[in-house]
Amino acid sequence: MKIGIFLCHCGHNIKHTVDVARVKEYFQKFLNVAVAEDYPFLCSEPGQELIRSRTEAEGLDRVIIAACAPTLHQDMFKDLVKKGGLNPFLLRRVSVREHCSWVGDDIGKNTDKAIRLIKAGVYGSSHYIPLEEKQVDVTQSAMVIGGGVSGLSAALFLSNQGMHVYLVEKEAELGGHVRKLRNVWPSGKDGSELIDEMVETLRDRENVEIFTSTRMVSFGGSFGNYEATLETPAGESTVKAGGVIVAIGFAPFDPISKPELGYGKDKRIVTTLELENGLDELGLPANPRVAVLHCVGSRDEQIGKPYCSRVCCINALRAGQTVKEKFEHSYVESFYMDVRAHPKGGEEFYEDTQEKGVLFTRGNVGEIIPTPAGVLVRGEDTLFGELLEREFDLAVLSIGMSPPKDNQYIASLLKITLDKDKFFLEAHPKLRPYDTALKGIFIAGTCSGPKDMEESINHGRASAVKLFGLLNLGYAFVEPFVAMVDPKRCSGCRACEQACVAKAIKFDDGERIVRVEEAACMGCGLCNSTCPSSAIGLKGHADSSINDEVGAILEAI
Amino acid sequence: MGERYLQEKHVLVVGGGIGGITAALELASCGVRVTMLEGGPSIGGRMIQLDKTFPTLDCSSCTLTPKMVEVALHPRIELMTLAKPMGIERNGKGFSVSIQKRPRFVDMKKCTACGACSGACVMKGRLSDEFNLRLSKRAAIYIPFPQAVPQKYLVDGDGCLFVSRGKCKKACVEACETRAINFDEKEEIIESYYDAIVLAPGFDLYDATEKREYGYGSLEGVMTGIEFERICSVTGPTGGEMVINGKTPKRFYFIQCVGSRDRQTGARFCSRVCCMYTAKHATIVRDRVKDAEIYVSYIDVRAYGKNYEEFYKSTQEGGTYYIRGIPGDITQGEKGLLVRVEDMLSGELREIEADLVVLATGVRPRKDTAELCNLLKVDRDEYGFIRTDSIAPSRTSTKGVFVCGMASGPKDVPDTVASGGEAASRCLEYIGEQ
Amino acid sequence: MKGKRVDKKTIEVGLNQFLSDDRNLVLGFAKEPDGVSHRIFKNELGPLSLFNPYFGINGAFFLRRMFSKGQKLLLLLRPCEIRASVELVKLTQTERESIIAVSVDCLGALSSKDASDGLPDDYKEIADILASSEKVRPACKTCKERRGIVGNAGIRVGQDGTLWAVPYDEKGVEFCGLFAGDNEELPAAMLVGEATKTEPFLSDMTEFSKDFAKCIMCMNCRDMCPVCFCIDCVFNGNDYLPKGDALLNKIFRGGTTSLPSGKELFHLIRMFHVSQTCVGCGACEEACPQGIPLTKYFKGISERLQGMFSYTSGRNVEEQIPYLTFLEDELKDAAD
Amino acid sequence: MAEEAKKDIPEIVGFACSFCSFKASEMAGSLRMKYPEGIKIVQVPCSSRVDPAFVIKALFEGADGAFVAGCHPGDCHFIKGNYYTRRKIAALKEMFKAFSMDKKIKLFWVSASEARRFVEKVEHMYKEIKEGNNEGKKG
Repeated sequence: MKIGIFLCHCGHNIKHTVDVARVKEYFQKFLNVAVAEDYPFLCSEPGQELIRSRTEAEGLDRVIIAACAPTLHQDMFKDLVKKGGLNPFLLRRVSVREHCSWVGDDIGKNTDKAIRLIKAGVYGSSHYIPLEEKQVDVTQSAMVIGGGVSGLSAALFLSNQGMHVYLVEKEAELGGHVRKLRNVWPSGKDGSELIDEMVETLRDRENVEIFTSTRMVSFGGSFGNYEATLETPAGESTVKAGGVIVAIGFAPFDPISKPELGYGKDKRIVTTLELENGLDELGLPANPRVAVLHCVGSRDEQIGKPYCSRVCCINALRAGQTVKEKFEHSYVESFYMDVRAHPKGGEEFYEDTQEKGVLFTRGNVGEIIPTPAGVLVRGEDTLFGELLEREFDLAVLSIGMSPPKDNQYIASLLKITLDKDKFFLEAHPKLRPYDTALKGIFIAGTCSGPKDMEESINHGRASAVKLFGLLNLGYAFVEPFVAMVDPKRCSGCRACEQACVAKAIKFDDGERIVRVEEAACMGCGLCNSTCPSSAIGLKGHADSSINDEVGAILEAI
Repeated sequence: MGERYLQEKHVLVVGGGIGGITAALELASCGVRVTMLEGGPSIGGRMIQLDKTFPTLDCSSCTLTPKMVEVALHPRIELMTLAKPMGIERNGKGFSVSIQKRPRFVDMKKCTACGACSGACVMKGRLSDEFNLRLSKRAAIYIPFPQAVPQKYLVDGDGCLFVSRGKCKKACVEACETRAINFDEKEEIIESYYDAIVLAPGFDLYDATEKREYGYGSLEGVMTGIEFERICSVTGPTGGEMVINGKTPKRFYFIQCVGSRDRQTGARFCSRVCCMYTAKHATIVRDRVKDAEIYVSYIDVRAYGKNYEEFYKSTQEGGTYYIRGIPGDITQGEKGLLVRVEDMLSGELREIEADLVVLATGVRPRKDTAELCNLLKVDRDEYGFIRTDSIAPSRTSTKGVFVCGMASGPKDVPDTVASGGEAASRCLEYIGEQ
Repeated sequence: MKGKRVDKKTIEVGLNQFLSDDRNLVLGFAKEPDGVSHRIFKNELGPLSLFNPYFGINGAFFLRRMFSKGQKLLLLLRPCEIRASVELVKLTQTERESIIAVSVDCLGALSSKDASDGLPDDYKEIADILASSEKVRPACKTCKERRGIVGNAGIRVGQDGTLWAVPYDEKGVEFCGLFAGDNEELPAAMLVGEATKTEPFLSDMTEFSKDFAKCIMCMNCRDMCPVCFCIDCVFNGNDYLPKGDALLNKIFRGGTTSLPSGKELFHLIRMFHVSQTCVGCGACEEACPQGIPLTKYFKGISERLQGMFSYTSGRNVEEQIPYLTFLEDELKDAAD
Repeated sequence: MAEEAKKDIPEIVGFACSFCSFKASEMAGSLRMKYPEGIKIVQVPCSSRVDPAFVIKALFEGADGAFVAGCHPGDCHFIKGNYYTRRKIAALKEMFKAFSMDKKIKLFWVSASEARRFVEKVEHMYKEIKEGNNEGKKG
């Protein structure tokens, strides 16, 4: 082995508190070290040239750069050793500045520490293997599960970009919940028109295959090459897709599970949607008295729905306005906890609703009792702390969003996770809100939690862009630092497979060992530390490498 | 498909906050060339100023810094800091843009971010640090914050004696071993053609001095939410110690909806983030200050996002008193600040003493959004946010110009991220048509 | 709980009926002229020893990498052996489908080193011999679960000496179907009851060094451990226990070392590896030529570590091994 | 447990994840925070890469203490890795507790911006071990 060590002074930054001459001298005599040089600024042009030329001239097979933190200038140094004829993954960075010269003042002790850190780099890198950024072919097609507004948005974008799209919907008709809305807030447009426009565009595209009344029955493969079996009315069909967008939406909260509200027992107790779509058929008197209840099936820990459903306040406001518009002299009272009119234009809409004469009472409605004269709304006024009991001609329930019915089924097929409320769990709540732990599988729209239409469209399209970015080249780069199985040593205990977060490990039934789907592997190394015999290892971070680094730190200078 | 034709396309992203970063990274990963303009010296936007983010209380720089670095290293993204568009002309389906690039006075290739210059600067500790909202001091040559991207120092032209007055011994130049400091650097104008533009200029916060009754700027102990955020932050002026004017406050009063849902301040709209960031602040105080008394004044608590309601509940259960009602005024009392508020739940008028009052100031369009929109002939709404269509949430009134993030209206981080992705998707469709 | 009242005869008849199918096998103990040992019976039941105070090897050891090709294997073993087999099922080291695991109430055992040829097979005599002998295995003295309540079914003994076949799941029902009779309510008290709780294991390095001073690193303890299933152990390579050149290199780099080196390393790392799967059977101690009290350490540590996750190895095949899963809301004070 | 006499300067080996804790240690450097030179850090991609065997080996090859540092639970760059770390290292600590050596192993959650927290944690550990070593000497 021919090792080259380049020590940077970083001007005074390292040199001031580390005796660079002593370090250099120490390593000049070190086994296998062919080059030990120091230089004021390795990142400067002459410094770069020094590394490149010495690497080339000496035919170094390891280069240790002892300078600043490893992320700084990493690409530049990698490029240099590559130009010098060395595989860039045989480069080792040692952070002498951030981890030694800047954190201690004693030159003697710092120099010892620097020697140990560099030695750790030498020992650790001796176990490195040349690596390459591999490419794997990916299928340039996507499967979108769920034909609601989110799924349609995703399909529209992907097909526009030339990807083959399989759109799978379990119902006979595309459009999801938006299709049922006659008046989509805030635009006031007809939901079915919006949907029809999207569906027609999709139907016109040759690269879109729509499967309605279809259920997915099996799912396998890994990133870039997923495979699903669909049960269509025309029989079974197998599709291959590079990635999947799950957009299976939500299930409206069923108010029957709150029997005290009397829904289903009396025609005068309806949901907001029923009100919007059938106000005329309700047979209300000329000046009706209408109660609107917010948060039915939301913010209710007793029924296991502690979350806010995000859209029902606006729906409730709209219900109030709808009644007021038709019956100018109606009496409309809204019972709320907080009015969450947060969407753009929502607050103005709330003010507007108040101006139109809808009364807002901060209260908890405990029960609704149908009587011959009307429906009796009983509860507590939480603003004044008194009991309330009022009679209305109609009670409108603004129901929340519950997790989609197929959540468990899809989650177990795709091996993705549900959150505590049984919506799908995102990879990161903020920066990866529509990703899952599995590469190439996204969750868009309300299936990961309540959202309004605009947010669902954003989600659908944003996840589609991400998927397109992963697949658009027809191949994907595989990180070189992935797990690797030694088939001779693997006992096939499947412990790594159980633990793997990215589900990148698959069991080979025939050989009784596991295999790594490199394209799906995140490179965390959890499998490696889970395997008792380290038969699965993480490239670039082998057990021997880490153990030797520790050894170097602890051994005598 | 894909790569071949997209490689030639070039998109301009204006703004380097989380919205712009998301849009730029998505576009670049789809094969487009991207130029990102950032007016300030580092990307990261508002989010990087935050200590923690709700509702998980995870550290904002942990999640954002890798993204910032990704932007800097991405082969298809060109990052220009201290730069803004000066003139924009439609040119076919795209735009000819002239970009003004202010001098940094530091050669980015040579700077090693060692900080020797800053230590030598005669103005050291004498200029207000904008990143910490003027709560701390810096030198005239400085790095805006430790995780800044690019990791390079810069000279503040107004603060530097040599740049502003032409007189200084230039100790920084001597201190710099790589000779990276170059006072001859001049402002540059760069002309370029872009196939589409994504606007992500972000937002400003309501100027709380306008709300005189709260005494912000005149009463000691009244600060804004973002200032409090810096106080909490480990990279902030106090290093994360909850110390204000040398003392750790014990009685905290948070006021929500300052400059939101308030016609008098010209904003009827809800700012969407203040309820939750207040709950976050209350939780942080509860964690760090023993026996703290914490009050929150509110109109409605809008905890609408995923796990937000649960976070609000746990904040309440952790011992934060929520008072429904917004205070009328704040005055200096004998033993601290006096907050007068009508508690709408009990109907009584209360006077509550506090050591620190934090105003949850609402969101405003960035001041330079108007200028930017005029250049592009993009419509804005009555508040100055960029007008969009709820069916195509990033589409503006000008073809080929898309918007994401707070510029089109208040959004929290996940919504901003999704809107960044959506803007990228519309942008790709637009440039694909050409 | 319900079960079928059986006796030695009905068991024999039932098992012979089971073995009449060519593909079926029974793994249990056989009483041989030279003593008791494990045996796999085919076609017909030989000298089955249902009860005996003998422990040499943990029977689950034989199941490692046993994947049937349509055969069915009925296990009639001690609870600790059945528990080890359950852990091996979890680790895909043996097949779940083809195994019917029946745990037999256990009164404890003598070490194979101390067992004489004439071991009794009646539970009363066994109880007597164990009560009078000081050589009851340490593992048995501190056994946490002697009751035949693990696996698919159990053979339990009533206080009056009655035998009961008790099913725990569908496969167990199938097993009990081999015997005539109806299900009856089990007596309230059985001969073998719940073990008393022991104090958590506590030791220190001085004690450990003293106990392991005699270790010759033969690694028999590992080789005979039923749950140490790796085909190629990490200690075979040079990473943890350098040998030959690697050892010399290490000495040149780091200085002197006493040989055999890495005793603590070997035992402590192995202790962690089996910490969740160890059933405390004491097979390691049985295998140790030096008489090191391995059970004390391995069993003590594993009980302590399993307790953190309310896990008991081999109790339930559906329970996941704790290191392979997690709860978001747990171990709040794990970090310092 | 080195056979040689206890050193005055404790050697502490830390395993720190690339995305949070190692970043925090880098930042501690950039901010010129000081901590004892006996503390040395090995970079791992994720705290879940740390095999408890590494920690055991470090301790038996002469380290006076070892720590594993990762992102706060829920913040893992690899989504769930640190939850596994938490289980394994908690168990390892419990094992060492049984041998009355629990002070030698620590688990820290340090996010990328928490340079100060990083320094506080390692300094505290260092002090504790140093005091322990000195007591051992006296006794």
